Amino acid sequence: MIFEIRSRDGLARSGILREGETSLRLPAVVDASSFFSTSLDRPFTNVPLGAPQGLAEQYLVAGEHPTTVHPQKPVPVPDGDIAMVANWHTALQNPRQYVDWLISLKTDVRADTAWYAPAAALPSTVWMLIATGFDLFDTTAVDLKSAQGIFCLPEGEFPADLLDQGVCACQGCRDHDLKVHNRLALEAEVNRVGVFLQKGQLRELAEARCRLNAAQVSVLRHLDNHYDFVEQWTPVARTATFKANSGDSMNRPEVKRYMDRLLTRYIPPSAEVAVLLPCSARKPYSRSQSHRKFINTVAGRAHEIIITSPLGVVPREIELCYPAAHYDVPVTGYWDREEVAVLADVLAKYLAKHQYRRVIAHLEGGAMQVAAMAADICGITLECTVRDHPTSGGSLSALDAALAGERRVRSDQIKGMLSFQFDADVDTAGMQVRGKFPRLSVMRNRRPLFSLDTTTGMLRPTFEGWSLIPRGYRVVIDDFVPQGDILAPGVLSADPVIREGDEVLVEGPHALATGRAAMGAFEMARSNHGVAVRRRKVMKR
Amino acid sequence: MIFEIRSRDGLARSGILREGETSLRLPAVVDASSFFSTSLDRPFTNVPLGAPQGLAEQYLVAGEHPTTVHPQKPVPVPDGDIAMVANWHTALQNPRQYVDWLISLKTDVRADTAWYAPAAALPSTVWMLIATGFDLFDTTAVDLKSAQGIFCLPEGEFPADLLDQGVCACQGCRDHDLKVHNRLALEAEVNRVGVFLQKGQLRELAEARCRLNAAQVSVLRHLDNHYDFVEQWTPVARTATFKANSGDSMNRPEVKRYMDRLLTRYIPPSAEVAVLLPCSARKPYSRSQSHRKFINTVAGRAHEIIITSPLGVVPREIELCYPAAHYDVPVTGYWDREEVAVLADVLAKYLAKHQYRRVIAHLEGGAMQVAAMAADICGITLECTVRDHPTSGGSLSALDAALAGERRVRSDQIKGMLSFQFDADVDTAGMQVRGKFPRLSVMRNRRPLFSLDTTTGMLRPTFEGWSLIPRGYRVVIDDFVPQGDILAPGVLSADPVIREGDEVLVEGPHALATGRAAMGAFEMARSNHGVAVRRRKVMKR
Amino acid sequence: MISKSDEKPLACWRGKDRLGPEILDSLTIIFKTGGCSWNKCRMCSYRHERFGDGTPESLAALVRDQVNWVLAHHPLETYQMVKIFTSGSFFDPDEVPPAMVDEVAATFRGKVVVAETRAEYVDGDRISRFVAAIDDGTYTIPLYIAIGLETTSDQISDKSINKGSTFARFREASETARKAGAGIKAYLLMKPLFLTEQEAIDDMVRSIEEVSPYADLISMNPCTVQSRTEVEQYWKQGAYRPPYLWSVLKVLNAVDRDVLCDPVGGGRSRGPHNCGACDHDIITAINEYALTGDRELIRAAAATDCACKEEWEFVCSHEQSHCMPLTR
Amino acid sequence: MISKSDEKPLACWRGKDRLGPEILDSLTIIFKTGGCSWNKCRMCSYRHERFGDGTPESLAALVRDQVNWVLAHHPLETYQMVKIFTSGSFFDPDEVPPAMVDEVAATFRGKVVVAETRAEYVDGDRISRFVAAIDDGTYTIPLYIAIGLETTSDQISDKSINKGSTFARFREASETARKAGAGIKAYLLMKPLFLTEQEAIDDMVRSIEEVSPYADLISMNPCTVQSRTEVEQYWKQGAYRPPYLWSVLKVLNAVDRDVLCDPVGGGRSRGPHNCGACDHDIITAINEYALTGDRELIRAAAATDCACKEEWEFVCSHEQSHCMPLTR
Repeated sequence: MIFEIRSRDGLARSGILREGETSLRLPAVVDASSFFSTSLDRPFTNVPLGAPQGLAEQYLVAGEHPTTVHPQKPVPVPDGDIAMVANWHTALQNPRQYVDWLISLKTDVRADTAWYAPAAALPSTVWMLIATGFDLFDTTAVDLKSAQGIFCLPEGEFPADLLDQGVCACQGCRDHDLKVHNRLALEAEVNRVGVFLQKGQLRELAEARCRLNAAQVSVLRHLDNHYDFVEQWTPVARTATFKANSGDSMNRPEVKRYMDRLLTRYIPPSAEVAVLLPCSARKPYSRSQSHRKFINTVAGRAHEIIITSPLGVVPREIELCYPAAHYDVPVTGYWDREEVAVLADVLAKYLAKHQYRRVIAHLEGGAMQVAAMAADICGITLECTVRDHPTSGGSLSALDAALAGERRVRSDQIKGMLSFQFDADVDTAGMQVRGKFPRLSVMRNRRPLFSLDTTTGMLRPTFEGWSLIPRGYRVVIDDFVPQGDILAPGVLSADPVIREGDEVLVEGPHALATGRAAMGAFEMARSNHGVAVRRRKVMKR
Repeated sequence: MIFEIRSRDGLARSGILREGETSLRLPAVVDASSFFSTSLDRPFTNVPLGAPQGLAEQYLVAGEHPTTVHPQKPVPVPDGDIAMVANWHTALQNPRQYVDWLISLKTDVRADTAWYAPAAALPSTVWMLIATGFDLFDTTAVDLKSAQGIFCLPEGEFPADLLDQGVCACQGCRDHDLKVHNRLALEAEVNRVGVFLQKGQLRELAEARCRLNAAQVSVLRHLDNHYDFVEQWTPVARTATFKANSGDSMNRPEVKRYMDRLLTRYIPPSAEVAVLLPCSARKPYSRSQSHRKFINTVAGRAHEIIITSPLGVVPREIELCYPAAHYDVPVTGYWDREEVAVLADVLAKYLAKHQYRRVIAHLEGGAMQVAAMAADICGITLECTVRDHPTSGGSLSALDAALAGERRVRSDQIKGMLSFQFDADVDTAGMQVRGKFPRLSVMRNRRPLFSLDTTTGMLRPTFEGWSLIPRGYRVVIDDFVPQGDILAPGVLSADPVIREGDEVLVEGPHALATGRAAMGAFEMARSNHGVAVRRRKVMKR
Repeated sequence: MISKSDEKPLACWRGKDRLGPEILDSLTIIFKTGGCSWNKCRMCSYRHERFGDGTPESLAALVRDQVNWVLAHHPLETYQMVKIFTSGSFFDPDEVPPAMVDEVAATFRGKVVVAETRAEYVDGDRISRFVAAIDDGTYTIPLYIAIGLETTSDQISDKSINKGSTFARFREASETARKAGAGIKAYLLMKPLFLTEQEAIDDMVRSIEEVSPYADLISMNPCTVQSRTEVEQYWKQGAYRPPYLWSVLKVLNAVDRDVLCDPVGGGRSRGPHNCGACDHDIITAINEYALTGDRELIRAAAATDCACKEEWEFVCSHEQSHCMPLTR
Repeated sequence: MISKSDEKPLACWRGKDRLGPEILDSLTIIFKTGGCSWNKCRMCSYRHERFGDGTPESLAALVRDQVNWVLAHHPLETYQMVKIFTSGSFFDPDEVPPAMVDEVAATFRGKVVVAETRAEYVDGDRISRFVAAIDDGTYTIPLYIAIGLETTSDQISDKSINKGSTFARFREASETARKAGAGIKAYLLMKPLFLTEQEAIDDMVRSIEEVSPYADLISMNPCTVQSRTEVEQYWKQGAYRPPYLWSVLKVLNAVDRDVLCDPVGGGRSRGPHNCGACDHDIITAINEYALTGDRELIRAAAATDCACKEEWEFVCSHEQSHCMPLTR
């Protein structure tokens, strides 16, 4: 069986499981006894997930298909086989172990293997299973609930009399057949999760679904705490809105990665004066009415830096970069203390790294608190220019007055974006930005270097563009000339920093190609199947 | 039409709408044109919700049924009529106004009126409508979505091709009929919300559902900020688990009320030493293994106070009181700064009000941070007795040693609970607690005074028990002897502090009765129908 | 001698207008004036446009400067029709000093003038005098008095527009103007506040029919959300939606008479719009119809299909006054 | 003279036990000893019970003191049967000094003694000597050697229990004991770790059949989760569930032979349990059966119905070794 992964969202995957002529869209629920025939009939083979390495090594059966994997025993899953995480249903109530075991398994098992979690899937749990990289499920758990007289919904388990309360319109409910209902509910939920997965909003769904189960909240939070692990699986950009609708949104790997790149990669323009500005509901900020006023008032006399939650600090140059142009938050006017402290920490680090002669805080409310706390931390003095409301005439006049006599900053959006995206310090002298914002392309001497993908905020380099980025984001292939997309087995090595969605340069002895990574470097190294890079242009050499 | 409210959860209600022989279980979706016949055919009568008072007064049609209510114009809804909040569908995108308008309307309109929100209900919005006190819906909004080719789910609106993706198992999906699917999805969601309402866990559902829509999160938060308003509608206790599964759980009115009563009502035993203890997953705490160790070690030599999230401070005496014995939280070990600051504030206020000679913090982690911050605020010094883990031998020995020589505290659970529940300072001398924990009853001279409702943690006074509570929690009736439950129109006045679930004393010139409030005082004063007090015992006088 | 002035009109642009079978080059001028005396219409953003210090002298100078600016920038020989708007009423003596009205008339003698005013300022003498001043015999009707009637329903006029006028007054004005030798152009407003889509359609169809005997030209303006208006406040709250272009087509199709229509802001969320996919083609058809009077264009546009048509049909049949707008 | 001692046994209690047709008053004693020499069974919590300083002298004194405590608290004339357990093997000379074994024998002369030991300590001489010491002719078989065989499957014994013994060794011990005049009581453990419910049932049915020729008494213990055991660790992780009481009934019903069974901890989550609703009645039936041998009680209990029976049937038919337990 080959698992062709078609789309990913974090650890979650969807795709086609193919064996000969038959194929199955994953994630899916199957009848295990018919799908696996008798190959799961393995009496006296139980080894709990928590069993120590010795027991696991002594008693785990090798050579059977599907292959049983275990956190304590790295089992190589043969190409074409499915990995079965036996007993995974017992992990659901142990959030810390769930995550530890998962990390151990996901690090060991080949990335393009389909994962089967037997007896674990209920309508209320399957979102978490899919979100943590499981693909194949059976009906055992729901059938058990039916035997127990329990009615299953994504919202949890209920007494069977819900069958008569009109909470579901399925065939089972109409026929008063609990077993049919429970199976249909599971299938519908798997497919519903699949829709969010394909939209790139599985995290949003997860932040909703988990609220009815404390253990699921804990799994989510523990996993977020393993940033180095989850970040590898997290795409570098998405086209979907990034909904930061709970306190947990702040701990998304995308947010931490943004902050990390801001602080370690981003190169600001040379400026002595910074002006801190509030965010706007409309993204990119500069298209909002308020920012048009700010931009007109600042008139280039300071480096514009937006203070926002949950990202913290968004310099104007990278306002198009994911997720700065993509996030949406509930607005109530209150920034909680956790939020303020986390964001102030980022701003303080930013201001410590990039020292401005003056920092003007044209802010109010929570953003002002953030700035004040950051100023405290790094011992600088803010100049405050907001009178009543940042966009009021008085405030704008004060801002204008504060900037009187300051020199124009040579803004360099391209340098900022390139540094953020590629960790490269590119000399942008002579580059020209063409097109109507935000549909920009960058030229030098009339030759195109970069174009902007407006949906993701990523710069796409041409070959000439790549020549300006000295290192990184390279995928090395063997001595062939790619005729189409570059497949995982064709990749000899890949810069470990590459994530799904990254712009990459494919390099081989006979060809160069530009393209976009369809999977992360981690996955390229651990896959025998699937597109590694969606090729854009190829050049023999 | 009479709306018999059967159960409540916050602003939400469920019950039976009765007209003559026909009845309808609310909340419900109806076909407006058949349900209301032509009575909604009112051309040229539109008055937007945001219209100023003048316009509303000039153009709102009076005397039609259902009665149109408007935030700017208090319209008396005749008994037997439905209140229609016209144009409410436009409120959904204006969270602040949603809440302001709602408060205005809910304060004006009689409490036992059924509320109709025309054209507002979608599977994704109806939870919020129900949770904010709407009862009756129509199919207009879903039918519009069908006309627009939009597929509706509780999770949001999607392209119609979801009809083929197995995300739902309803008749509409099987017949590829979008209109049927959308209507069934709405009905199922209404009934599903109804299940949570009746379980007393609508808030838990709300905290889940809202995460896919920033405006809904904002509504939830704005409403929580109007504590005085929502608290009136919030039952004083529930039998269901109180799931504190998101940051927003901390702002539930139940939590604020708990903190408020702790600080204003609760009377601790006379003690010079307080020991702050960690909470336990098992509730009540004293049934957990860890607390049995703490209790044995403390051996009565200090006042035991549990530090916990989200309640902050739970003195041992009120560990049975709602929601101290009812909450459940995800455990990760991390307490965020908002949590720590809010809880430290409560603890600081508690310690400022009740001054102990010594405060021993037998805590670790987040709870220790809370204690340390509170100690800072009120300028006291903590003694810390935890070595590695609170239940380790070393820690318990240190606690034991710290308490060496301290006098036994005369614990007084009944005084504590009575003060918390009834805001009364009762002399408990001579009272005896009988029964096996937590099935307690309180006697004096062999006569029963109070018994404990173990599911809610409420004390139920006998008539003799009531005689010890000098004031408050009285419901005044006219000169009849209640033959059964006391109905709302029979209530002359009620102590404004009474909430649903409260133990009350019914007083009339001819009778006394004990019972439990089935609605809050606010609602008793504004209802013509429904049970106000579920009578327990009655006594002529 | 015409002195160049920096005092520009609020706006001034060139265009083409149909007058009967002819297509004329036109100049539209919006003069800064003292401002509308009524100044209470819910959809009107011009009410913020008030100029001068309140003295007739300053107003006169203001208008004269603007006329001079027009003459300097738009040579008289390049257009045959002049459409004059102010923030209120051109014939309101408090807004435009009578001397300046005379001066404008003299300036544009020999052209067709369309001048906007509220009905109450249609005074027989004033109009006769203006007609006399501009009439050089080129046109049978050299002056059209444009009146924003908006609707023939006094009820809608009152509630939805707060127009402060009535259909009866319009009819009187029409009679007065015609007696004075002027024509009447009636402006109708499609879908003011507080109307369902269907009520708006019905209102326009009825208004066009009812106004026909009293108007030489009828122009229907689909409502657009202007800044700083009451309409805008409601629109921001989701309590107002401009008309669908389908509705505009439906009205134009439903009436027998030739109706001018310029869907200003068409296709945008603040203007008359459909779903965005079909808007462009429909607007093109309406604009072309406005110039050619070819009603087949309207019929064809109304017969095209689009995914949003079902939505519009649903809105027309299901939107009720107590609960609207159903869409944005 | 018997001196009173404060050294109590680990536990000591009175009860009634059936021996063939008779019901005897019994005294069960769990002696503190040097502790089990094997000490590796996954379900055993006694392995933490190790006393004395390791010298045979201290052990001897320890046991003697406990015997004295027993005599002081439980007059010999009040019971006919003595059931002796230690934390390991009563006949392990490293655990209980042989001199003390002799002393115990002398003390309980004339009674039926059941003494537990691992099979490897069943030494012909030792057993003969003990039998001789207690036998006063009252009982045909005055000593029963109780051996925790647990299962006749060496595979399960190894993996699920880590017993460190085999069925063959048990059979040898049985032969040795019988030759020495003692009877054999076989303890079987129902549902040790790593078995599905059905595997556990099958294991017990087979074990009872296979052990029958070698055992005079068979006692089946449904597994209970003891503190500080490997089983407890797995149980806390949800990786172990004690057997259903339905399963216990099924085994008792399935075998022809009389099997003793005391469902310790029955009805609790750590012991053999069903759903909580039916547990009490079933436990009562099993206990009564243990005393009366009336198999009809078991048949009747197994035939009762409860909402949880369908769950149990599902578990029996669907739980698979790679994925269990399905319930808690």
